[in-house]
Amino acid sequence: MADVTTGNGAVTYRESVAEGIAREMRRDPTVVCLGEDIGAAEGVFKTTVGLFKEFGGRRVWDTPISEQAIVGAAMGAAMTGLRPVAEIMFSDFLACCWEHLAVEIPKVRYMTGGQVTVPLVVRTANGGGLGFGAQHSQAVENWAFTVPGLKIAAPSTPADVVGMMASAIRSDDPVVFFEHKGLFASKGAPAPPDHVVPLGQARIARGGDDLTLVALASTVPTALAAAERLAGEGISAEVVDLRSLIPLDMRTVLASLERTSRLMIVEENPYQGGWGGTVASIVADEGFELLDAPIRRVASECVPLPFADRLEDEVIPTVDRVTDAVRRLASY
Amino acid sequence: MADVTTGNGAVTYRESVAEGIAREMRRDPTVVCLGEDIGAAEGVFKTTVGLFKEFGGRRVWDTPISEQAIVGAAMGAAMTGLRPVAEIMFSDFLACCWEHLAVEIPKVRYMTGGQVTVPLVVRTANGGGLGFGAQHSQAVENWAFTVPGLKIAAPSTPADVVGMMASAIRSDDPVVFFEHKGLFASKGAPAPPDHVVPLGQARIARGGDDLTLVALASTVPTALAAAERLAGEGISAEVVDLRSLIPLDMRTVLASLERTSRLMIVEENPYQGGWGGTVASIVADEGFELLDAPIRRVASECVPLPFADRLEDEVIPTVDRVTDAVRRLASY
Amino acid sequence: MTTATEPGTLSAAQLLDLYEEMAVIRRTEKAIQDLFLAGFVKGTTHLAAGHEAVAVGASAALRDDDYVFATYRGHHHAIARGATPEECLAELMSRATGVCKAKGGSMHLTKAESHMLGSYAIIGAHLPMAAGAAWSAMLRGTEQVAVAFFGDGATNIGPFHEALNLAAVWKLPVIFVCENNLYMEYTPIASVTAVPNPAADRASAYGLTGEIIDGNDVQVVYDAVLQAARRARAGEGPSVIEARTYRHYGHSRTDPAKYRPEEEVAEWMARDPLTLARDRLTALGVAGEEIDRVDSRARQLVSEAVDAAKAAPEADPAEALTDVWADGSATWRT
Amino acid sequence: MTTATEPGTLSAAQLLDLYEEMAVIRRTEKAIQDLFLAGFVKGTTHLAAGHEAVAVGASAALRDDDYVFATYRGHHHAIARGATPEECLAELMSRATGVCKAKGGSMHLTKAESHMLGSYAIIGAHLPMAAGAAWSAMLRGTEQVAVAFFGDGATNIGPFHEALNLAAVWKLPVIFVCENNLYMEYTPIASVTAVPNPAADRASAYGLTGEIIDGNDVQVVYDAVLQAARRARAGEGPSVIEARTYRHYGHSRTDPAKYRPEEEVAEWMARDPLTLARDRLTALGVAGEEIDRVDSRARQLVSEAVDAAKAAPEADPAEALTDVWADGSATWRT
Ligand SMILES: Cc1ncc(C[n+]2csc(CCOP(=O)(O)OP(=O)(O)O)c2C)c(N)n1
Ligand SMILES: Cc1ncc(C[n+]2csc(CCOP(=O)(O)OP(=O)(O)O)c2C)c(N)n1
Ligand SMILES: [Mg+2]
Ligand SMILES: [Mg+2]
Repeated sequence: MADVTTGNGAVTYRESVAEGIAREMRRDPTVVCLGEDIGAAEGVFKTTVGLFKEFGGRRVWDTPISEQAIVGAAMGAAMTGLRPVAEIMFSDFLACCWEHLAVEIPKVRYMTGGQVTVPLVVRTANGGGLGFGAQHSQAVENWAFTVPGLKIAAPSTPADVVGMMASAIRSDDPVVFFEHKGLFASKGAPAPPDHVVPLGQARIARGGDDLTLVALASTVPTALAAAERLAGEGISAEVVDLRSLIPLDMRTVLASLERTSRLMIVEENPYQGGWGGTVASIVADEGFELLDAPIRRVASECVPLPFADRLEDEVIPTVDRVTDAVRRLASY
Repeated sequence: MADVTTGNGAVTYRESVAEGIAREMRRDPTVVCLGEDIGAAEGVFKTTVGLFKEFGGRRVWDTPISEQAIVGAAMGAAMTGLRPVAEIMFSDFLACCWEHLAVEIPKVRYMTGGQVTVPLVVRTANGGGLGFGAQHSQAVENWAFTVPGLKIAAPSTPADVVGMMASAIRSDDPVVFFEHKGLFASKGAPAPPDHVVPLGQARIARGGDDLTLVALASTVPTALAAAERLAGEGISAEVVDLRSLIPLDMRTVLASLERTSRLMIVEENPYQGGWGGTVASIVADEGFELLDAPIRRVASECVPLPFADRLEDEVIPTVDRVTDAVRRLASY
Repeated sequence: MTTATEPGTLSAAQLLDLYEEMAVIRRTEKAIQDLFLAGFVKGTTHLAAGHEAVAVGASAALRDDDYVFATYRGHHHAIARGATPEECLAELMSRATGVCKAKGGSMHLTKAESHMLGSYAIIGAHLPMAAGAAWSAMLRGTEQVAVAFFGDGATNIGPFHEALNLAAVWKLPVIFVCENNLYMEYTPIASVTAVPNPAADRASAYGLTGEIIDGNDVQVVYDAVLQAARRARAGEGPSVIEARTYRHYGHSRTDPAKYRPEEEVAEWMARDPLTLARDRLTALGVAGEEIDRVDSRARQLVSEAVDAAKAAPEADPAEALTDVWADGSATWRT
Repeated sequence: MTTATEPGTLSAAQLLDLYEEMAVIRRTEKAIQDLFLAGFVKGTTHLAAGHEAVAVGASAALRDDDYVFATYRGHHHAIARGATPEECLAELMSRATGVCKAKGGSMHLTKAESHMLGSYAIIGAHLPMAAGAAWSAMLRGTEQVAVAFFGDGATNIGPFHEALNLAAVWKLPVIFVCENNLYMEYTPIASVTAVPNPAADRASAYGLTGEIIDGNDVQVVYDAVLQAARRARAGEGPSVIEARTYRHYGHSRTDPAKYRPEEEVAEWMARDPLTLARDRLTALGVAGEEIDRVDSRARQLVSEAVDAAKAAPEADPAEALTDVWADGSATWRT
């Protein structure tokens, strides 16, 4: 996966995670962290570096391997005055606490007629491209997308990590915060002080006229790289970074289509049941008259993630695949 | 939910579940059942009536409340010579064993390079409309749809229940078999002897020329009732019963659109992340030139399921909502 | 709520209060059964008649600001923690005045303002939540305690294990109260559980001691929970209490519970928590007429609650699209 | 595989065979570490060096048709159950000749044809699977046994609890073997577990007896598993064995394991399973040169395996779209 470097002063996506959490922990004493190996060990992805040192064991808690207890306890704590930030190490393990995430947390406010509020964040390392195999590489943002009542953040740049973490932790609604494993080493401009990026506001990552590429997290750099290549061929692609799936900023997507009339969605989750299906269906309904060409989706193949690099590249959207698909769509 | 009665000799959807399982258990001694209260108690939905009596405790096993153990044990048994049929009482509880269902069962064949085969069925009562509230009413066929490697059956008639159960149990691939709670009391023609309905073949439930309604399970009778009403208004709607989501029979959908040029998808799962998004996106790509109008989806609202009938009717697709939506689409 | 300070020291007046609460719950459950059969209550119900002493005894031993988490069989806990029979009945009858605006229903009765933080319908789910509430109380330094009530069947599911381990490791002020009524739905618990006392026999797996108590004796429940709460507040960590009890109705809806041996039913009916409490009151010198007065007051209260709930307006369909998010809306896209 | 029939009766020749298997595993793990650092192995690895006696001792005590389920730290089990070092190395080096066609990788080594039914990377997931395989064996009347190997950290997750209860209630022929290496990743297991012996101290919660054994002594492991397997085949149900052991490398990849106290490391290194086996062999009168010969044979075998794996063709990208379904395809729609 391509690193996006922006010269001097650039920070990594990885360190921005810890930075984003630390900023909120400084602001608000009710913010507490829990998860496996997040304390003294500072996280298996080194995304909680410095937190234990700065905030100590009463704010940063190591847990047993008990995903249901982690997320369930976070829920109980969120209902009673804390703002827990729970780490689920790999997003694949969301499956282990899916009941709490899909059936408890997003429903309790509604089913109690608004009596309770659940301000929590579940952070997790999502996605493939690192050769971790079928059970540690899934892009499962579409799992969360099937569940009304969860907000879903998936930043693609270091500054967005910090700014969206602020929004997520301050949110009175539960937020699933997808950190992309393939982006941890990537670099970008650091977030300015007090940086807050609201959830639900897409970003035009690159302007263009011929065609709109809608992307999220890891597929943003992929789409940008494809757009860069295509620019050399005279194809001008606009790249929309959705940033969050819920709230979903369709206004920005539809506005872009008013100019480009062509839509390609680039998503890492599998084609079947991917979030791009919902985006496509909204456009095929509300944006039908804007379209000059079929809607295309470049998504992962409908298979588990294979281990070997060369096989994984066949499954996950790559710059090559996106570029090819855009060429075909542009000439439709 | 409307019962579909077909006069004398009609059987219920509910009794067809037990009939379908019994037929396979008679054929094949390696078919075994496990689940909560499925034995002497004959199932909380009475969908295993007669099995314990006919096949005894060595073929029909009552389990503790341990969904992970139920589905995990079914997997181990399926890998070693049995064809287990596991009941997960309410489909909401698939969340409790989501790890086994989403991350183990559908991946093990692939990640072992084809070394193992997992011929199992997970049966579950799906869907709303009965006032069971937020945690016992979800339509979660879209959860399964996010996971490559699972076949997904969701019959809408008693005969299909039997015929698709035969295919599911005989399948060497894992199948999630959604039985719709709202259809249990509905009636239809009994399945003929040796009835087998292959997975992945949609059915034209009603022919029509003006517009195609794609439906599944509970929304098939809803779409049929709407089509019946609309016929009186001179609108001829074709109703396609998908029957299974994986394999997904897009050929039948696209063929229907060649004649009707208008598509409406009627699904019970929520709009966000619903299976209809994927169907719509395929049509918006491959069927783009067939379309004379926007693609519309009537799905559940993006909220948890409320308890009160009058509220639930606001959330789930009803005949009224479908009829209204079709009228608007037909006059586009 | 009437609270004694030492185990075994409930006065006659206090006990009579608890008796009255139990009587109110019993009448409410009976009313719900009737309303269900008459078609006023839709969906399903899981009546707790027979379990009253657990809820009432435990509740009396707790502070008002302690947290309670219950199951789909949770009417008794909601009422014991301050929900009125009227708002519960209204909920079940799909009225706008329901305690959850008729969005929750029988399985989700919740009264957050009195710290009754919900009834959950997925077995075991709320045990980690209670641990989390206890963790929160510990971190906020409030000396609040959290209690999770759950069934015998719940002891075989994963979250039971994870919650107890986490609570023990973190020494959380949480009390796990198992209402062992001998059945998980229609199946005798012994046939699906590897130990005879599903909760108590497992406490040692978390370095805890498990206590088995008579869940039908309100005084006994009160004492056990009082001591557990005291330990919790003193920083001594979680407790496991297994309260043996019995349900008077079937598992849910119209289940006639034919799978239970007649003698077993008879034995437990003779040990009705209301009868046991009445015996205790009599032993403390409370006159039969006084108890009867309390009984008719309970009957009266519930019958008025039924009338009021029936008379209340139906739930407003517009409510279907509110309360998803903290801003009150259900908006998920622009 | 060499199988004695009674505990404690392994002959010198048999023990030498087991020593050789352990040496092969040790060399393989060392090779993998080197190949990882040299960039030949991608993704991640969890080396089992130090755990060899558990895999080899257990395997020798099992029938060839008994089922084995392992974790992401499973190289030793794969090799002990018949996968060759070459096909394992090829797998890790993304070669077409990998034991899983390079689709699984380090965490998923599987050799189904010899009943090694897989390595699973989600903690706890395979315990219910092993119970299911045992259930299947029981129903098919084959007297096969299933064994699940798992770490100390796995004892705190839900499926551990559910699997042990189900296995005990159904009296399944399954053996739960915990490889307690004192750490879950970088965290000492004691700091997140409510009991000192994470598996053994919990056996009683399922009506079972837990056994704590020296997991570094291949003879001890052999004996314990032999007896557990015998009980299982006799219909006496599941066993819980907690084998204390230690890993020689860090948790995964390049983890230098700095969180472990030096004395602890030194103490365990002195108890290297290969050293202990060598001592036993010497005590049985086997000459040092004979053991050295076995050692160099192991070294030779692994070094040839490395060469062969390196020389093998890379995995074929076309394989990415096969093996989803039993018909070999990945087709999900028409
Ligand atoms: C995870 C899960 N599995 C199954 C059910 C269905 N179910 C509802 S109540 C019940 C029995 C529970 O028994 P127990 O815990 O003893 O409580 P009781 O009903 O006796 O109060 C079952 C199996 C459920 N709600 N959740
Ligand atoms: C459900 C789940 N949670 C977390 C992880 C991440 N993880 C991988 S190994 C490991 C530690 C396991 O420790 P233990 O069970 O003692 O086995 P060991 O690695 O020591 O052999 C963790 C937390 C995982 N794979 N699965
Ligand atoms: Mg019970
Ligand atoms: Mg360990």
